[in-house]
Amino acid sequence: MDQLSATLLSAPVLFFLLGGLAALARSDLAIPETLAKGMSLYLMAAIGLKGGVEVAKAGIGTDLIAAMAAGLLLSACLPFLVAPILRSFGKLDRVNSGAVAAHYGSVSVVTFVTANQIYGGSGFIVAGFMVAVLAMMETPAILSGLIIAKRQSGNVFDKDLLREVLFNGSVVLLLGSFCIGMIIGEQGFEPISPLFKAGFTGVLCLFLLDMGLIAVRRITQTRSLTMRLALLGVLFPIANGALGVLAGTLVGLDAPSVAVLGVLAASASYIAVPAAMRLSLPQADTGLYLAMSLGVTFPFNIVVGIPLYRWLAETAGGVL
Amino acid sequence: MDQLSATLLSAPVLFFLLGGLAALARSDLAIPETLAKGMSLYLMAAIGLKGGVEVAKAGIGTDLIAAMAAGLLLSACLPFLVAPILRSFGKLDRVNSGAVAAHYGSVSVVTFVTANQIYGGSGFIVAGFMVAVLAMMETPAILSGLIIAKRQSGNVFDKDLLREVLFNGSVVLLLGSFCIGMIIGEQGFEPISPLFKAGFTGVLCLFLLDMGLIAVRRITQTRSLTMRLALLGVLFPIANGALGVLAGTLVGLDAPSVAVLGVLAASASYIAVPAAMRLSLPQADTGLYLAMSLGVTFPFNIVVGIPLYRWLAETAGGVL
Amino acid sequence: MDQLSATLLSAPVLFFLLGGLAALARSDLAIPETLAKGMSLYLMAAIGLKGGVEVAKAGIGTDLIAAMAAGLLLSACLPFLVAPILRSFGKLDRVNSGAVAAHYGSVSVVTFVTANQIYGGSGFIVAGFMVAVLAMMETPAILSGLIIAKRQSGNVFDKDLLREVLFNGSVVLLLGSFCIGMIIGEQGFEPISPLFKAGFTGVLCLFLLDMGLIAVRRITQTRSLTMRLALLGVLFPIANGALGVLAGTLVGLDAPSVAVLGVLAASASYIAVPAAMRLSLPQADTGLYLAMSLGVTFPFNIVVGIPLYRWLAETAGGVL
Amino acid sequence: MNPANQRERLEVLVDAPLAHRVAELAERAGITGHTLIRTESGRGRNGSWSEDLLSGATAKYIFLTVANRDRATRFLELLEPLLESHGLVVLHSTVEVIRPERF
Amino acid sequence: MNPANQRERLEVLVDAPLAHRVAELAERAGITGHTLIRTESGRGRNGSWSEDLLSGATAKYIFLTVANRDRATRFLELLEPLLESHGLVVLHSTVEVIRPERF
Amino acid sequence: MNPANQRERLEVLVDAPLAHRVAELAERAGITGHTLIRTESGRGRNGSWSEDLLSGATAKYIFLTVANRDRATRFLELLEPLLESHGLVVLHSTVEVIRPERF
Ligand SMILES: Nc1ncnc2c1ncn2[C@@H]1O[C@H](COP(=O)(O)O)[C@@H](O)[C@H]1O
Ligand SMILES: Nc1ncnc2c1ncn2[C@@H]1O[C@H](COP(=O)(O)O)[C@@H](O)[C@H]1O
Ligand SMILES: Nc1ncnc2c1ncn2[C@@H]1O[C@H](COP(=O)(O)O)[C@@H](O)[C@H]1O
Ligand code: NA
Ligand code: NA
Ligand code: NA
Repeated sequence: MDQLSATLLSAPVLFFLLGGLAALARSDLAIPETLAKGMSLYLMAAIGLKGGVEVAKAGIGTDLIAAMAAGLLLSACLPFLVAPILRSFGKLDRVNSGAVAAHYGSVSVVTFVTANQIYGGSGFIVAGFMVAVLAMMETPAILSGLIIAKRQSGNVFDKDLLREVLFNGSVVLLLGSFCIGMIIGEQGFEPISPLFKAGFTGVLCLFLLDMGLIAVRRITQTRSLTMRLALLGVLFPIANGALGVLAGTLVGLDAPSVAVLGVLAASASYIAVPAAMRLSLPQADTGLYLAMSLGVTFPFNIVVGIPLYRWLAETAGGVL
Repeated sequence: MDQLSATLLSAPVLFFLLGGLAALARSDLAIPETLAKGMSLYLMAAIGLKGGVEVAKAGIGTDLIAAMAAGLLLSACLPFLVAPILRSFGKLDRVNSGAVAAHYGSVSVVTFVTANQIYGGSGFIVAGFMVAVLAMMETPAILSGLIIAKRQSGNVFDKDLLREVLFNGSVVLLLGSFCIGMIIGEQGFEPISPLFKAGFTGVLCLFLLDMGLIAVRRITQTRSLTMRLALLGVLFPIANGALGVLAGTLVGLDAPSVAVLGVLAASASYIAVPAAMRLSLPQADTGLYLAMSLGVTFPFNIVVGIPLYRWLAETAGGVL
Repeated sequence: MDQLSATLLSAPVLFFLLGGLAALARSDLAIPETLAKGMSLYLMAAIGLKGGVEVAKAGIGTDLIAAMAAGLLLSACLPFLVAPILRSFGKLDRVNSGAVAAHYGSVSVVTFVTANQIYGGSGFIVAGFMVAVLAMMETPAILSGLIIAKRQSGNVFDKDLLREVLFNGSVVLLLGSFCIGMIIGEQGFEPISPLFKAGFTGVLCLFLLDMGLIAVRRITQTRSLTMRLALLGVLFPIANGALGVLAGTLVGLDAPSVAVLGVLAASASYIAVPAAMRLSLPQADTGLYLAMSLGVTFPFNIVVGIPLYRWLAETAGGVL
Repeated sequence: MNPANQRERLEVLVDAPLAHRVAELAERAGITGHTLIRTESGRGRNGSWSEDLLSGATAKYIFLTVANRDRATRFLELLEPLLESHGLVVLHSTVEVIRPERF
Repeated sequence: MNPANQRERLEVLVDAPLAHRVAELAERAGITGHTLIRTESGRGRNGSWSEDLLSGATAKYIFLTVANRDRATRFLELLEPLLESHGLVVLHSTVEVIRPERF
Repeated sequence: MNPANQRERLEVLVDAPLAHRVAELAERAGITGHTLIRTESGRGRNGSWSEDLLSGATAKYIFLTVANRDRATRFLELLEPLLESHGLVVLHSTVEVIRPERF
């Protein structure tokens, strides 16, 4: 597969592998938390701006509406597909299966960004509006996960949580930057493009270096990641990614957007959802859901998933 | 007013508004303190270098001397104009009125930077030496504020304070970078211009995002900001800005420099002065002066003041 | 000496001097630790990538092998030359002389980077593979220092230490980025070059500003830096630098690489070695070795040493 | 020690996203002041954690408050239901304070 | 507990820019060591604060020092005048130390 | 205070690179939990230090652990040899805990 080696030999993925190897060798290499947080904010602002500027150029079409509807549906429904498998095959209790399921319904910003970068590098250009889809898919899964976890006890939602869901920092930043991008357009973007465009891939490299370190440490530090759950951490993205590709194809998106909808469906959150779960389901095992999302699914998607969903999208485009 | 909409639709101001809206919606969006500090240091180094390089090109003229004299006078005198109003209309005690007055005599680096950016974007180019004026205006107001606060008790100054006033971090960085810019000139600046020039507007956007968050949180968290004081937080910049414009016009600066002297006079410190007040007037109410300076005056200047002082400067230039 | 003034008037060195002056004036200027750490990681990744890309272009020759052998030898042997002088003339005990000697055998990444920058700016281009030599010289000196310190007591090494030596964070990052640079080559480097190449000199300026602050504060805060030891902090780099130049000339490197091997031999570690010493020789005086390495030797090398070792290399090249 | 100056010192180890809930309970118990102390990492029966700004899910703070006996007791009662579900660690001792009327 | 090993533990909550003044007073009282502990945020009668590197005006540290009774008493006397003006919170308890001659 | 709920509170000031060794000793003494607290700077007989991420050599943490008397005593015995060489400061007091069986 030519795609796979192109992915594996790109600078961002190589830095990710470097981080993973360093953590495996138990090196003391570490990137301060504050800087990782800063890079994550930067990536969200940059991707939001970029998407907004592109939409300002291309205009809003029916594609956007179709993609948003498909994304919302995926985010809200995937937890309900995933949770029963977590309970039966994964042997988790109700609370933990709800918490983990919420992660798989939601999305990973960096997986999205890396996919955009790798696809775009080989001329497979993703539409700008997919950033809005990314933002919309962040939080519906939180509500689904809580409904699963709390089916019996009455009060699923409190006001803290509602704020978390509606005004979650990453959603606000993504959508806000997207709107700013739409307002300023290409001309207004020019003075800020050296920071937000030229610097982008480099920052992504450093961020993925850190993610490599974090992913491996998550797995080695946790006590509750069983072989069964690790297996699900690989199977879920494949199944969800296929569903995402299917949904995207059915609503009539172009191949790159279909592939990215697959990436979004396949990816698991590690920013918005863990914090919300800590707040609303403090009994759930933090180590477990971070290990599955960051330690298993994230690396799988970065290394194998991104070329895979592209291949699925191109195949589905030919068949359907 | 065309100016106003040009200001409001520029990327830095839009990010500022985004931050404000996010804080109003009580979103958990937050930029780590350390990064805000880093961006603030970066902006000071960049603006200092840029000013120095320009002065190296243009040479030092009598303009610089005139502007410095006007700036020093404004910084030292404005607190004495402002303090009586804080006591009578604002109902503050002596200590708090001295502390707040010091903030209004001093200046805000980011208001200056944003004004430069917005003015420059529409071809209204500010002279490079105004950075030196900015640096000179940071600290005289501290002494004036302390004289007001401590009029009765003997010892106004101690050695900690004197060091704070003379070698305040932001003054050292601004003047130091300014001198480095003068030494290296345009040629020596070239290798560092990708970081300090190309990246500048983008960093300003992220910094203003944070300032929007901070400004709103300052207002909502404080307990001591009365309606009267909030009103003064809007009236002071208008009055001081007009005095700044008047002083600049009288000493014969060109219109953009006059406008920026207005911006400097109108702006209130949130870096050098608060730390000095905490040291020298620990009894004063930190929440109050930060709420007035960051929560009221800063947003007013960014959104309304910057076009206003330009308009005043252009009008005064025609009249006088 | 024209070289000296060219060095002194370059932006990075001017920022270093600014930091030093600010600390001497006891200004409160400070760069948060986290950001300094981030800049240090950035510089290592960037220099590693740059070296790797150059080696990908030029190919691996016998030069690389020769330089690596010379570097390893210097790193392992210099501590044994330095330690007896620290004991006799410097009046240190065995443990402290071992700890300090390890620092002088190892290397300073930023001295290397600054030398590259200054040499390169005047067309004296250093070969890319010297980054690999830099990485190789980081840790052998740690083992030598420990052998010196613990000659009597049996267990010199434990498993923590071995990991520290083999998988030290800075070694992993330097060598890892070097390999990534070799893999991606010039073409793959292009999308990340705005961050890692264009931004490089600017970040170096800010980092050296911080190093200037740290260097002076190290000297003024320590209680154990005697005049004798301070003198050694100047003599060691001269002697070690000369040995480095000699070794480089003997193994047949070109003049710029010889000069940089001199810089490496002359420089003293302030990242890999202090942490290792804290772990393995906790009885040694941390304040002392950091004061010598950061407070005395580092400034000497930046300001005087870099032009000196170039002059030595050019002279030796003519004589031998 | 002067018993009139003695107050209760309560330290609660709490997850960062939950800290403001603990503060609300303290306020409901009539306690006017508290200080959050930064931690770096830790280990317990549920494995080890360290500060993690990225997910924001694993940082913890030590919530420190000093109060008179009545308020402290009321606070502990309010905390009770959270102890198990939120994995809190609560430490209780006495300190002498200056200006005891403040606490 | 062995009373010969008992020393006074003083914790002073102090604004970051004033911490070195408290350290000077401790030194004047003959106390040779202290440790500053990081805080994140807090609330008191004067409203809430959180660390704020930008203005540098609202961060606080906990100044922790252990000393014998004489020095501790002298230190508290020296602190007295700052308590009101600087809004300090002072906590006082006893701890057992190892190698008590150091404190 | 209810003596059945009393446990030993141990605080060890330790250099950052050595913290995990102290944690290993605690574990060897049968102590299952600890929390590392962040410090900013300090001063002692060996001069002053402040957090220093660059060299990573001068940061310190406060290692806080609560344990029953037996485990605490064993832990202190295991720490003994490190006290001088590693420049540790150890503070020992008692606290009341909730759910004492955990400690
Ligand atoms: N004995 C202890 N002493 C100090 N901190 C503890 C102790 N036990 C638990 N902790 C802290 O409380 C957290 C949660 O504990 P646990 O619920 O046992 O996992 C741990 O990660 C530690 O930070
Ligand atoms: N009862 C308390 N317990 C712990 N910390 C307190 C308490 N009261 C006040 N503080 C801390 O001291 C600071 C100043 O208190 P105040 O002067 O009451 O505003 C607060 O912001 C808190 O961080
Ligand atoms: N009396 C004390 N109270 C609190 N912390 C102390 C005390 N003495 C020493 N320390 C801390 O322990 C560190 C090492 O102490 P020393 O070994 O005396 O240099 C100091 O830098 C302080 O952070
Ligand atoms: Na998903
Ligand atoms: Na002003
Ligand atoms: Na060396």
